[in-house]
Amino acid sequence: MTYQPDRSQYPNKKADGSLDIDLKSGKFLKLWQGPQHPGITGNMSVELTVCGDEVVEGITHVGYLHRGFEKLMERRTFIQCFPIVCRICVPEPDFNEYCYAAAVEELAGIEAPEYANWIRTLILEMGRINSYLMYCGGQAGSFGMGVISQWTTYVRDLMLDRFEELTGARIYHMFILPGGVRDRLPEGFAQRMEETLCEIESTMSDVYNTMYCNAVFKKRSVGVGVIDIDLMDAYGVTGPNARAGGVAKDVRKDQPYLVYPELDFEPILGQDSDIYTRADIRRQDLLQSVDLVRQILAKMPEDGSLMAKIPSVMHWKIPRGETYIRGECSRGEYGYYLVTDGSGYPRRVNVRGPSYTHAMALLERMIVNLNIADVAGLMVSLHTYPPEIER
Amino acid sequence: MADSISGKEKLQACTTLREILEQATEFERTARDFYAELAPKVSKKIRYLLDELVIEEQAHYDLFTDLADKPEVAEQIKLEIMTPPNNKRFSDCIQLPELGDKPDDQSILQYALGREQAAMDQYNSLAESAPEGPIKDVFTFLAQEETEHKNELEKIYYEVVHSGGV
Amino acid sequence: MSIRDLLSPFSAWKNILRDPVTIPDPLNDRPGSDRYRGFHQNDNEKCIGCGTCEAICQNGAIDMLPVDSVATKEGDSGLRPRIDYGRCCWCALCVDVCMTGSLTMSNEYKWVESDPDAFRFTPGVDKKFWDNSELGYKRPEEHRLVSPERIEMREMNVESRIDSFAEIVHGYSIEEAQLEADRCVACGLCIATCPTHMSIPDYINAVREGDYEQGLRLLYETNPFSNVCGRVCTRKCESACASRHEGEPIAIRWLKRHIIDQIPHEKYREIIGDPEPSTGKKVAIIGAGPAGLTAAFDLVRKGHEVIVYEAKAAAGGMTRYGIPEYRLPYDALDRDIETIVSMGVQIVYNTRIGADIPMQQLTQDFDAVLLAIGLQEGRQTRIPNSDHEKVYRAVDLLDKITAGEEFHLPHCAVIIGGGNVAMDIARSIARLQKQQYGQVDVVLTAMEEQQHFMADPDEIKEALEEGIIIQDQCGPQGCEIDQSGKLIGLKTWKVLSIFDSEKRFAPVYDNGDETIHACDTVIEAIGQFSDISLLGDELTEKLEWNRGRIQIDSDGRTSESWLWSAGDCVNGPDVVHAVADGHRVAASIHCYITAD
Amino acid sequence: MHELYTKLKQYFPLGELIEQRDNLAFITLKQEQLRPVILHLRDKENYTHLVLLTAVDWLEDNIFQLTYLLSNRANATDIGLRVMISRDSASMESIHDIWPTAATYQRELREMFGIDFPDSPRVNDDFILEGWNDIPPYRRDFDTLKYSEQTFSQRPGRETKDPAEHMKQKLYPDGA
Repeated sequence: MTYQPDRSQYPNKKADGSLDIDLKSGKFLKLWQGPQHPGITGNMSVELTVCGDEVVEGITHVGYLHRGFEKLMERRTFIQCFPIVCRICVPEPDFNEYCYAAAVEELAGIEAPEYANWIRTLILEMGRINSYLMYCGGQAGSFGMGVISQWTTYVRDLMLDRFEELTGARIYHMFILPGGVRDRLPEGFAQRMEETLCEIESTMSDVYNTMYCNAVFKKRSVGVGVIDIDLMDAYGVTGPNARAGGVAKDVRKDQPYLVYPELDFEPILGQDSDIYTRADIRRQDLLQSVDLVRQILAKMPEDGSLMAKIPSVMHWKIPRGETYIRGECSRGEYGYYLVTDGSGYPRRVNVRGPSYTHAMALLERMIVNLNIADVAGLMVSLHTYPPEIER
Repeated sequence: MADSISGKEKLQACTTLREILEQATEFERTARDFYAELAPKVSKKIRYLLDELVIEEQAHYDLFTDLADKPEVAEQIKLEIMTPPNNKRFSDCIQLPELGDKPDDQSILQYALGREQAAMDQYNSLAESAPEGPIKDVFTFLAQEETEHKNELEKIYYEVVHSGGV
Repeated sequence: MSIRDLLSPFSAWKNILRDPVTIPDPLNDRPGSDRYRGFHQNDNEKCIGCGTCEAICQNGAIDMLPVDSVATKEGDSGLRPRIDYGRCCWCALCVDVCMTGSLTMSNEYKWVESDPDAFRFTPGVDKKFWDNSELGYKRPEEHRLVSPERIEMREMNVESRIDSFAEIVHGYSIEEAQLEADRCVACGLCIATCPTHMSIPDYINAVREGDYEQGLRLLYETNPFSNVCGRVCTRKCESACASRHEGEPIAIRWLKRHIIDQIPHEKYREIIGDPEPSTGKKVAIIGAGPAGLTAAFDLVRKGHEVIVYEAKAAAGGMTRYGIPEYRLPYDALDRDIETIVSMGVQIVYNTRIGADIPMQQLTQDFDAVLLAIGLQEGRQTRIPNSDHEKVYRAVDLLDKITAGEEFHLPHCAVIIGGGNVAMDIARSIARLQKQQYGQVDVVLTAMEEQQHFMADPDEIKEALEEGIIIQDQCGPQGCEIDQSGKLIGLKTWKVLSIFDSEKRFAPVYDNGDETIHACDTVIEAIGQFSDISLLGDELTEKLEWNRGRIQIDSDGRTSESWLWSAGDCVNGPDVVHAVADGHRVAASIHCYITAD
Repeated sequence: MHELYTKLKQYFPLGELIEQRDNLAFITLKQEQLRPVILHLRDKENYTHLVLLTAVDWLEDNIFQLTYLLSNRANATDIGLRVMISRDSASMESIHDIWPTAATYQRELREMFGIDFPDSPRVNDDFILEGWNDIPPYRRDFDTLKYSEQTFSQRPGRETKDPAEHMKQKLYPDGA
């Protein structure tokens, strides 16, 4: 990186630590990026203050997707909450279903059957694949490579077909519910899944050639948007964002859930912690998930029980308690904090999406000193989904 | 049933269809009058049974009278006996009670059932002994009529006696 | 920067030869998957309009509305779900919870219509092209959101109950009752079927909430015989229960009993509340059975003075003198009666109207009279030799057992009848035999096939467990007597069929298939009737009758303006029906005596 | 987890310990103990990752429960620190200086529960809601159903019947 910005015009800090930005001085410009912008998955805007083509301050604004799910759930019975949790994250809804179901099961003292846990794991890995495919398209798009998203959208669509035949729906699967899962694998599912996985691998090989081995992409992503290792804890960084900096953390390994102990995989690590490394970690993660889906289909039992015996749902009460359930989604740690009070309704549900820290505090910290043109690339490289910030 | 023996003899003596039917009609009339006379004597609670029996016997009386008056009767009877009713003999009713002045509903029904049974048996045996021809047909027809009547009474008997089917 | 990084991206050009991957005609070439959650289907023959789909819908997308093609009847509200697809989120919880399995989803998702209101319709009633679609989401068999199995009732086992008259059923614990109450979806379909229209979902809710005082209050609103009905009710409600379609009905009777069991009897009075101030009107009730006492209870609560005349030494009617102690312990019955008496009802025992007090006197002394005399007399078969001294009526023997009177306990008894009274006497005799002779020897003969017995299936099961032999399809033909005049058996013929095509009685026998059931005693349990001699000839003649029963209007009033009739003597035997009757006549009597 | 609790107890007065799982426990703390316990856990016990910070409204007890969920990445265990504060003019010390990301949580809690965190950066800025002038909406006494009924219009033509009531009307209208 040879570019050295001229810092002479940068705002000074005031006594209270805030920046001394006088827009009337003509040195600064306010620029709104979003809420609709190709660099953002979902609706979110960043209020940029730029000096020349450099960002001196970026403030994240959310609120375009708030539906108050956490509050809505407080007046729904435990079973009635199940269909709405998936809406909290559109591209990867299944972690909501799993975390919610597991939290309810833990507080209600229910153990989901093993066969159901295999199917749950399968669905979560399928969801991770789809989320990464969406990311690849977005990351490429943020650097002007529109075709990549067309390819990944196609193979993602094939995976949606698999979701549809397994769960009965393409986007909001509503398949993992407290107690187990709704149904077993359809006839011939493994075969069709294998065809889809091959198609994904082939597409990812094309993506590798055109995006990852692309001088333009490398030029713009290598060494840009580096998350210093000491920010990892301060900002609660998790998932590929942390692993790209060498932090070997993966919930699937650290606090193994479902059937992950029976699957063979190692967390994928990087070192440079820049946009390129994060993109590459995700590509490898995707391929790892492809492998995990194959492992699951090979190792899972032929048949088994779908549902544990659950209380009659119309009057299901759960004793007072609280718990936190997490899973490793494509963006990092996804978790549900559930508090029950002995009634038939949750006392409090708090959804902890990784984007909450990645897109707010972390982004605002990292955006400073960035070139305007790289802002979109940085935002996508943090892989954030605004709905999980606002819920 | 004392009068049924003489009834049988009377009937055997008849030689024409008309005579047989007239004799049978006479039996129905006697029965009708018997029930009609008994009705005011029993409790109003069960009087309906006797009232119904009077109506039934009257209906038979009318039927037989009409038949006797019609020339095409023989043909009609032939048609009727093509489909004989099944005799669902409800045997706990054949013990004929002595009907006192204050019979209860069960006794009345048992009496009526017994009477129908006797009439049915009688016409049947007459039919058997009669030579092929219109006379035999008429006896068969009468036996059928009585069987049907008896079957109907048996239903009422069950509904009354097995009250609520406890 | 390697040369590869400059050349590699050009590999994208290979796609120039690739066929498009889009579906050319998605409206026709892209059906939903086999288990796709598409537009709903509803089998209206199966649907009972319980509204559980509406209750579980977290979007408020379902309304329950009457439709022309479906009539409201017992066990079917006549309502059907109408779905607003402006709200539906296709979660299929309605399908999962559906109590009959009538509601399913097709795999159809491509339906275009310019009128937005078209997307609010009643599946199965408003015909749609996907109505007969085989594909789409159907609830997998094991995926149940409401438990299909009832919580098992703990009972005395056969060994410990067969020589004892102790109550067989233990009753639910609080935990068991709440689990059973949780199975109730509170649709309320049962209320219409219950003769006295008890607020069943509400009192089940009280069990769920543990608010037993509220539960008791609700019970007493419609039924002052909850101790009795909580044990021996014919529970017609359970036959209308939504849960029975894909599982066992809610144990409504046991839940009622559970409420009763939780409240100390001394608190009943306080929970029920005081009667209204005295009106100065007087009502006489003949017969202290469930109908008479229910009416009495209602009338004293309204402030009227009520005197109940009872021919026997204790109140309860058939619930005391008919139903054996192991099904209904006397102390449970006593609690119901004590509560009624504590409200101010006066019962005059050992007083037979017609014999001890003439009917006329009642008409003079009271503003209204209620006849609730029940069905106390046993019907006889009157088969040959049935006038033998060792041929008994079941009701007479049950009466003796209750009253503690001596009678000759048969060594070997044959019962005629397949109803609950037959079971009661068979099981009572069996217990006494076990106690006195050490072994059970009871044969029960009935004309029906066993699966068509009038008796409660539980009774049959328990009777068989207790060693009673059931010989079904046996029509009694006569009692067998030896030369010395000793009863030695019952002769029966095999019954080929009992009813004709109109379901009327028309037994057909095989008289070649004859059985002699050896015994020393025959007990007839075929039916009962009421002894109306108390009315006297004049009143009997004055009253209007209807096929052997006093003619009454829908309020239970006879053709005499001051006389009402209620209970078994009007409806045939059924406790809860008698209670319902008691309420009905009480309301009518109250109207009449307060009219001026 | 019990071991850690015993150890902590030597330094700090602690409330009850609830061991939810082998790797998750909740400890109740006095408001003023939060900062020292957090610093101890972060610096001495390796609980370096703030998983989440949120509140639970115990309206009936007039209490807000603040839950600070801390994670030890090395041994993969979590501790939830529960601090009960009064609902009346609810206020809590900010921990943004310990974890900068806490500022976002605190800003949300300020908006949704009305809990103040003095000195937390931009704590009074609108977060998700814009121009909200009702009581903070995540408080239990905010009635979402009432709000939605007042704010949004219902689609006309909706009506429904209660099965039991309907059956009464059809089968026994006079109640008997």
